Amino acid sequence: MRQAIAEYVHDGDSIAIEGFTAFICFSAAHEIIRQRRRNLTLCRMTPDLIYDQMVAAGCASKLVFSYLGNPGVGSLHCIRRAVEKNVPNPLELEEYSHFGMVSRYLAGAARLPFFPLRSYYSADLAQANPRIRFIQNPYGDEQLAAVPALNPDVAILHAQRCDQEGNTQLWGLIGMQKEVAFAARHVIVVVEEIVAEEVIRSDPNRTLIPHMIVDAVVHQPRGAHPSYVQGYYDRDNQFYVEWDRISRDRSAVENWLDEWVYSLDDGRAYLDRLEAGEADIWERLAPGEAYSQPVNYGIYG
Amino acid sequence: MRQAIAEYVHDGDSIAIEGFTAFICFSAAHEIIRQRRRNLTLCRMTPDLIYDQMVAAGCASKLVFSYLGNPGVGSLHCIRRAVEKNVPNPLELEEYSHFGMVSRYLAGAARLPFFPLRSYYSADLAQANPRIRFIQNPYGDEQLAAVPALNPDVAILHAQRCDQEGNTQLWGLIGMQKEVAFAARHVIVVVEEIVAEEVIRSDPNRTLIPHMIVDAVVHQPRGAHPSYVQGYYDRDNQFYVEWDRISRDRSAVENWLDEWVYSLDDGRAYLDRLEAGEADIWERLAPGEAYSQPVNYGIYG
Amino acid sequence: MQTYTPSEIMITSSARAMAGERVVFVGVGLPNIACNLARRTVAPDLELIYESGVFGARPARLPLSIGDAALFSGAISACSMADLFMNYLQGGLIEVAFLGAAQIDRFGNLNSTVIGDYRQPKIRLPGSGGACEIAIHARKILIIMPLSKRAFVEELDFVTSPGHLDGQPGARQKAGMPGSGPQRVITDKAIFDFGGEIPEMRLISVHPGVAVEEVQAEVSWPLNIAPQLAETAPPSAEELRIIRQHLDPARIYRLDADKRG
Amino acid sequence: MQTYTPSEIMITSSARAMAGERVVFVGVGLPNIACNLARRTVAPDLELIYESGVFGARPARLPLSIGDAALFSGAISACSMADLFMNYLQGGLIEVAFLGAAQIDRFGNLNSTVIGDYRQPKIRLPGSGGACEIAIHARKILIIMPLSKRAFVEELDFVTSPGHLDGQPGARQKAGMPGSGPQRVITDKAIFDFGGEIPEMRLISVHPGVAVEEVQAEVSWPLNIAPQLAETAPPSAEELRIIRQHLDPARIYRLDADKRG
Repeated sequence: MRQAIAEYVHDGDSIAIEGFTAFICFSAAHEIIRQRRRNLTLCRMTPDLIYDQMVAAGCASKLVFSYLGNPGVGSLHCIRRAVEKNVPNPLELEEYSHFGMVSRYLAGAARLPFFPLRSYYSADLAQANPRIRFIQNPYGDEQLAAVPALNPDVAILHAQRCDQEGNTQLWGLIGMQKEVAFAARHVIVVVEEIVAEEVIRSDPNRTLIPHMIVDAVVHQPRGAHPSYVQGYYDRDNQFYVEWDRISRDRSAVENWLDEWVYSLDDGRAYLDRLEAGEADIWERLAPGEAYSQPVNYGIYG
Repeated sequence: MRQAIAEYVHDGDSIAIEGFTAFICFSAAHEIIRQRRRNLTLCRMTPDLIYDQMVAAGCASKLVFSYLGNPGVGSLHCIRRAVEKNVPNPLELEEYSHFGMVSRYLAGAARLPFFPLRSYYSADLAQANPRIRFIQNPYGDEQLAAVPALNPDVAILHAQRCDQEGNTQLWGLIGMQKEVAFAARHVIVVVEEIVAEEVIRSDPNRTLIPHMIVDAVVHQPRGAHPSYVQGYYDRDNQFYVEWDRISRDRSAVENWLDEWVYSLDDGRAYLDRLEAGEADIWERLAPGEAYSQPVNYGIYG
Repeated sequence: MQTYTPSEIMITSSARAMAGERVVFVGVGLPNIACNLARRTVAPDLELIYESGVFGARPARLPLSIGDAALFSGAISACSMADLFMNYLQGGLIEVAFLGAAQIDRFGNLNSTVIGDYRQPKIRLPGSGGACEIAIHARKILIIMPLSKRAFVEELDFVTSPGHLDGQPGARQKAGMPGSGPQRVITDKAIFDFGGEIPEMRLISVHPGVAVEEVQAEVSWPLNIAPQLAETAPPSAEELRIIRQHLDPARIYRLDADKRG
Repeated sequence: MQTYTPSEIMITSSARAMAGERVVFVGVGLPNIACNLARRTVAPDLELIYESGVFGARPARLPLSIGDAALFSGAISACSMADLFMNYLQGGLIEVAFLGAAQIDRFGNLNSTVIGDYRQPKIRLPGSGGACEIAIHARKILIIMPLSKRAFVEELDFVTSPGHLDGQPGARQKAGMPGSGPQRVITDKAIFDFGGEIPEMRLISVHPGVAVEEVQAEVSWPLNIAPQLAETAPPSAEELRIIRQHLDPARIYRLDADKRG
């Protein structure tokens, strides 16, 4: 992870660590904080705790997003402090709806300059964000909204498994992971398991991110904690609730960052610290087993 | 099948029996021929043998397509006779490229009036087909092509399995089955197996066609013969080659239609006849077993 | 008659408003409980779709968020968010959806973006998420919000989700919106529809024990009151049993709502 | 030196033109064999992508069509055709692709749609399929066609797949096409590039035993001949061994092509 971040994430880059509620790669965010990147444009539909932490750490100068919340809990206090009070630094906002962000990633993946959608009629978002435009339907007299392609410099995507080459499979809440990967200039895939190519080949329809767009593969089990990975671990909701408390107070946030990010070497040290605080944390978050029924692809030849 | 076709396919309708090389629902086409539907607009990226037969039977007045060929074999002689010689009746052509047809289905599924693509620059297709238009990129000075949404009256889609409600899973060459289903006003799903809901629930990411858009479920094992269904049977390439011979001669085609369609009651009779001619046909086309490795969705709660 | 909390009557009123519906777009919290109640009572075929891309969920616990892992394990279908927004929502498959907001005006327009100026906000709220397109595309919108003068305002600070716009009949269609907009506003004190001559919020029902004046006190504009103002039917014993025993036994959402309400 | 057939030298010439390439968009027949040969010789990292949505295929037999079931079982990835055309092809991931056609002009524009008038064709050909966008988006195009005066024409009856348009340098970029267009035309008698002052077909190599006059006899315009005209290196023993023993032992495609050539 250290090497992948050092190589691909530079000051001033636009990055997307995506994953809607699930697959949120906190271990990559912590490494970026540790490497003290600055002036990043952070793209994410739901900034969630991960960008709240990065904004608090001073990594970001801009946020491109569609929903600012701690899902199921409340506000993102660090981002609100930046927006409402310029603390620790001013934060520019570029705001869309979810469908707008989805459309931006779709356009980015397909190398279309824009994507059309039926939205923003009479809503103030199009006034607030001049990058939302309107186009004429060439087959009728109505207007459609358009949003521009989003092609982040780097996408960091967490998943269940890939092979050595980076052919990546994920299941559960697949969200926009595929489109974000195709849209980005560089892709870092972080996985729970690196598996044999034969595992990938046994189910080619599940391969959502192909190796030819993957620049780096990082094996970082539990690297999405406190978010979840379907079939591997549950969301650590205690932390989501605790962050609501921590994040209200700037110095508490700074202490937290010292304790859980700056003073630790890497993702392994983070897990050690977690386990030192709660020996049975992985039992608490263990999901049990519910396996898909296999399908037959057949042998032809 | 008889009831589904009688209820949903009417003279003058536009229909899409899709499936790229795989999942081509010949049993539905034969039922439509048997019910002597007329003036249909037949939509398919690759008309293949299935529309060659329907055109020969006089069901169609128009073809919406992107590639006219017997894949890996040669020409579609019946369609060529209709286009070149108006036999058995004139056939209007509305022609796109594959990407154009894909884009039309995407727009249809998303209820967008059109879909933008980077294509048709300096190609004659845009002159030949005035429904291909050009639009201005609202973020730059380039032009993009646009194709209009395609929303067939009826889509007939073959798949491996669904549950009683019509929640449908498919794997292998998934092509455009999902988009066509969402684009159509009515959807008939034809499957190899109707399985318990629990089978579907064991792997929700594989459900591509949801029950709420399915109007009729038909259980018609081997109903895609002579095309193939991944993991169930192989393409009957002998027939693809034989059709090249039959279809060159109009009366041979009429005899074939009499023998294999009009004189038979239904898809079961077709299989009986196939098996009478070649007892071990299903052994010849049997694919063997190559199962996907199961994935764990976990139990949360 | 059993006693019940304000959030419980919001839940039962919302559930009843879904009688006969088949496809609902749902978030967590009260709407989720209301939908599950509707499925067990007035809308047995009701299908819950979450914007995280899942339907036919059979969660073994009350979901903590709309992306909860429990919604995916054992669901009927889990698709990408592109499919969800393009093919389900914009595709017109969503019959009814719930929205809430920080502010609402008399025409059912909603603000969940900022209090104050957009560039220099007093309070930065979450923003649209899926709300803007849900408001545009779902065939019917049900709004659940506790009644309060701070929320029921003359003019929104920001229009996040369009309702009936300026209240001109046909304004939504003219603007190109496929859905028919807000149908009900369900609060902890009363219920409103938009069924008058113009699509303006209209008081149709007050909850038992609530006076019209109490409602007016929490609304910034002069109330439009339906000719036949009703009293909301209270939660039935059966509804309360389902909510309390099955849908929210730990009182996660009801407690929360009651504190706010 | 071993004897070889015209289709075999087309295969080996095509394979060699792919030295060092990584991602090729491929159809069935000769291009498929050429790509598999390239992977075993000059392009070990070559990834074959089929428009049916599959890559990393490991077919247990020679595929009968680009949608053959054998391509899917055991492949690395199988995606929808929307993903294939939008994200792989239009997305710019395809480095090299093969095309053929019924007619080609001197600028590498291709016709696979009709002979005669579009509305009243003498011969109705298959049409574009994926060819139009492959020609626009793949970074490089290799064309495989047997040489014949009927095919190498002054003017196309229909432009299905744009090549170098009217031959003006920069015409493709001006028209908005991301790919650099045709790089080679590989025939059964000779090889052409487009490397002269203008992107016009230029004879760079004749196959062993073929005279320039024989080439000119099958081309409708006066040949542009490269200053250093080479003789095509014949298939090596190792290349022939791989083709004959591994890639097409049943001579399915070589026979067919030889009959046509």
